[in-house]
Amino acid sequence: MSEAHFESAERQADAARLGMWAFLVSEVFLFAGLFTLYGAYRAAWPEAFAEGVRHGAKMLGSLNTVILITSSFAVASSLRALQEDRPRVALRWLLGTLALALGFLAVKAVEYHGHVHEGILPGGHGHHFATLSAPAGQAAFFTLYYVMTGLHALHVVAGAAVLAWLAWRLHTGALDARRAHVLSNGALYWHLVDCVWIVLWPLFYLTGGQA
Amino acid sequence: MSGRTPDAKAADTGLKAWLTTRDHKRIGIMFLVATTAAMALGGVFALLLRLELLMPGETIVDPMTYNRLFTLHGVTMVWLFMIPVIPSGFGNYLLPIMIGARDVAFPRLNLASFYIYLVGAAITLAGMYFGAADTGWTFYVPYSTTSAAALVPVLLGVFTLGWSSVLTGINFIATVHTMRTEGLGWMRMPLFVWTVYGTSIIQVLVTPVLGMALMLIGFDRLLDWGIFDPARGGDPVLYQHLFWFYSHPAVYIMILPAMGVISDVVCAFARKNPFSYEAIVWSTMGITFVGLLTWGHHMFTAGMSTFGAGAFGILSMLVAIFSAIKVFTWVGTLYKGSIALDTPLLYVLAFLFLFIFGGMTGVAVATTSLDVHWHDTYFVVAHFHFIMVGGTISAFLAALHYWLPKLSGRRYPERLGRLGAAGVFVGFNLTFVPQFLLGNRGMPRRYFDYPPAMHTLNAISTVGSWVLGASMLFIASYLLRSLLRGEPAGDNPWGAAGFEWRTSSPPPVHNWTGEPPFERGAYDYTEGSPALEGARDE
Amino acid sequence: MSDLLRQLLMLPDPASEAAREIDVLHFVVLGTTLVGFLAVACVTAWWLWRYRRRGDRPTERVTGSRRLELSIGGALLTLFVGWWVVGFLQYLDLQDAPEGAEEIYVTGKQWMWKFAWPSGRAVVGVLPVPVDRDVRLVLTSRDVVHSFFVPALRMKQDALPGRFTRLDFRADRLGTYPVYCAEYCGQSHARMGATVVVLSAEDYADWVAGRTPATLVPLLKGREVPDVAAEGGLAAEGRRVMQRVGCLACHSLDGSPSVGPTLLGLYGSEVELQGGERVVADSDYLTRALRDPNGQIVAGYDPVMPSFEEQLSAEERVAIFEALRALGDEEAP
Amino acid sequence: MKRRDVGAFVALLTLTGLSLGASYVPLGAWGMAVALGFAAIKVSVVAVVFMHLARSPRAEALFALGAVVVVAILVLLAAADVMTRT
Repeated sequence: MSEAHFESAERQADAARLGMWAFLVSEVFLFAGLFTLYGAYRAAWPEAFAEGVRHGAKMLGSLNTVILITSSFAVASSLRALQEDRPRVALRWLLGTLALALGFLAVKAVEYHGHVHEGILPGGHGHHFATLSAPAGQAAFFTLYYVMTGLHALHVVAGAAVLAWLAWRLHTGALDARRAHVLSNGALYWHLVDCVWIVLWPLFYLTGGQA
Repeated sequence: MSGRTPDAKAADTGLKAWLTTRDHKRIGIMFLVATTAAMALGGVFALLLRLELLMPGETIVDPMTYNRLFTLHGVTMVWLFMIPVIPSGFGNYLLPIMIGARDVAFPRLNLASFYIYLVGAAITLAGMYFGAADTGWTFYVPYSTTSAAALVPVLLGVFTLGWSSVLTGINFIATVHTMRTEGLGWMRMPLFVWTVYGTSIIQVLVTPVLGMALMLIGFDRLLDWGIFDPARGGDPVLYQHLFWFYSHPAVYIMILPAMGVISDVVCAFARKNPFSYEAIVWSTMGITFVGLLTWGHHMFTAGMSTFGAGAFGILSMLVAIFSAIKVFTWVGTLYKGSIALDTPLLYVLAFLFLFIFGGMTGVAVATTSLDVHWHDTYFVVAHFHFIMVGGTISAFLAALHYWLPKLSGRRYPERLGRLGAAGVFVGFNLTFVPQFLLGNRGMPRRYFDYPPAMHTLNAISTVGSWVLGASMLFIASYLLRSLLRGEPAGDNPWGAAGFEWRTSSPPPVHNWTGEPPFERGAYDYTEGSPALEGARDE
Repeated sequence: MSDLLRQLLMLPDPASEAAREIDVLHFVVLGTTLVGFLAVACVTAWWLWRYRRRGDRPTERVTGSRRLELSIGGALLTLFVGWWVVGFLQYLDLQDAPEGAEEIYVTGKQWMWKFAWPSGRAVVGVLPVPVDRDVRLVLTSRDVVHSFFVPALRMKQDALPGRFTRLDFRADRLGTYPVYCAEYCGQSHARMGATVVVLSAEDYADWVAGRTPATLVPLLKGREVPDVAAEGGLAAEGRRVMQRVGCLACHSLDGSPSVGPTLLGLYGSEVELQGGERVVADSDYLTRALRDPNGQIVAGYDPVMPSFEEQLSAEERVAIFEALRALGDEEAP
Repeated sequence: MKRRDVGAFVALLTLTGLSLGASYVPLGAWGMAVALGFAAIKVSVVAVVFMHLARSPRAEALFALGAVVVVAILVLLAAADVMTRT
């Protein structure tokens, strides 16, 4: 499909890339309100939040951090390979990325399952909160935990879907070195998903010390 | 460009061709039609509200109906009309032409944005009608999480409308960055383009925050997650932070493009370059960014800390300066001009006067101790209607009259135009000046009833609303008539130098036949200006 | 002069010195606005006439001087910041009652205002306050956000569920002044009113002590006003609440050691927290302590206290504070 | 060129390890600052190397930086309100 209104294919790629960046910015702001809530509620309930973090699945969260970082590297390598006109290599890297994405979701599912099992549900629901001396701040913590990691997981799903579509296009040969900017935009989105997780990880898994 | 397809499509005026078009001009027109219809709807709600307030006591509607009506009025006017009208309507039509492009960067996304708007609007209005939301357009918790009305459909509708806004913003940002024609540097862009660009940035940044906040209310209502519930560690004031982080900049989404219209129209009718192009550009960018930092001035009495009140107070003073600079620049543009008092310029003058008043009372309500008295009273209602109606709607009407020949190739009757402008100005002041005084007396907003001592002012305001409504009806009637039977306008009826007047009216499918002629600036009225050549020929 | 302006602007007669000061700023700000508006309007009108179009002639290119723009902008900014300074100082005054101010508890709920005094007085819809004395209103809400608005005092403060906010004033004119709810709160928002009654010192003392001064009789007609003497005041009510919810199982009232710190002499005293921080045990501290007891543990105690956030209504919390305050006046051993 | 990506990958893993290790050190109030500091460095590495921000048009870097600054302002101003309430 040719876009008759562009002066050149190069300009079209520029526009698509810039549009992608603007979209990424709006995605960051989708999380911004939640970061605000986290900051303010943590300021209001320092101890309850620290307690909540200590209660989290630190090792699963850290494992997921490594998984996402690796996937970021993989998708970057895929893009590199396509730019060097080696689509088969690119496809292999991309499938690796996809596998890591699914791995991330699997770990996430284990983590959620553990929490549900313990009686920790969003909104202060579940038997866990009945045993606490000060459930209010912890209810806020775990609601935010579910909303923020859940929204992030949704982005992982969306990103994985985009990567799968790109992999299919690579497989059929519809995506080649000349249209590498399409893969580049998909990769950009995936890197953003990674960046968001890099910030979520300390907020929900690491900072359980006396804050 | 591919052969004869574009021209063949140009001739295609069938419904299907319109609904599947990727032409930014047609999408712009569809946005204009839809948003103007929304304005009419919101206006009817406003008239009903004023009618209830004609007499003290319960008169035509019961309290709950009144509460639903002002919610409908607010939601319709803000999200269905004022946020999209100038950027998505006029912006869509004009921005690519003004930068010498053949279309926006992502035409398909553009069409998608329009349909998302339509779907969002349908969900919102249907949700309001069947769900009877009564929270006001602000959706403050915990009222919004506990109210008996069905709120989720409305939240979903506004959330959807937000995405239309974000996608349009992304599209325009990419368009301005990558589609400018050869030789059109940033500092030669028409001022309208600058303001739409600034608006786009705001839309992309703040809209998702609102979307998230509304979603959290939805979670509370559907799943009882209570993220703002104090009993569960939540804080209702934090919702207000998130809401105003969107909704204050949203005021700039509504007024910035209006300022762009004013800048372009004042230059065209004074036949002069702007007093200081740079000042307008920098103040546009200043409003864009400093406007993001002032949201807390809506919360001085909300239980925010005194530190917060102080910080947001002084930041708000800063943003006022940028608007003030714009006012001086517009007035300065008249100096040594060649001024024709046609209808668009009359609206510019109305805008100027009302905006000075709206803006200065804005500074007044940002002054902390004064705001404590005025907050949530009719003073604030009057203040923001001076900005929204006096500002945005005046600019909208100016744009409608100024660019009607561009859009349709026809002219409106000048004499009726001036009459309509006068009617709007009189009706507007009659409606809203008394509201300042009502606010001083202490009449809170969102009251369906008031003490009998406040009757006279309320009655004047209601009569004013009728004058305003009748004038709008009058304007709509002659504009519709001239769309069908207006005098042919020629390509450049105003003798304006703006880039959009250098192609035919209305323009061909890809806007330009051949290379766009952009050597002379968009505000160049000096000797040999192409604008004046055209005017002399007529 | 001020009175004339007030009439022109339809401002209600002010009932406090602070309100009068705010009015002065009000006049200055609106006056400046008007002058600025007229100046711009005159210049615009003059140029509209002077440069009216006479045929299609080109215009010369005029570029504004940057210095002019900057100096106008700078001057305006100075003016605005000046307003901000004055306005912010006045704003601080609205929450700055001196020690010993008369404290009255205000609870908003759909759709009425309830007022309660430490003596045990409580009434809906009528707020008697003493003339020429500092008064601190402590506001909270039982349901949604309300806003307590007294135009004659030029003051307004939201009442929030789960929190206490403050409003301080010193009325200096006898009379009755309307109160409105300024934050939309549902069906009868427009009818959620009350009346502030500024009483003479003697009348107010009578009211607090449980008698009804003549000025209040018509206003209180048909309203339920609990008898103070029979119930022993808010402090006694507070003790009953503490008994009921179980505070006294872990806290003593007489200084004897227990699971938690004794409450005798606690109110207003300085306590050392775990980690060495020292705080004053005022109503803010106690509000937090009831909400999140383990956030601020007193040094030497275990974090075992449950949160009472959901068990105590705003009125009950207020009663507990009063009981603690009464205990605070006695010295700990 | 590929070395760059590998280098960034190794750096990210190292930083992750360090950050995890630091979470076991009792740092008191500094714990949050240290953890977020590591996160900021890691996000920068991803943005600059993997997302090619260093070699992008200025506009893109400006968008990214501007977004981070505005988010920080939003979080800080709102949290400052909560922390300074009396």
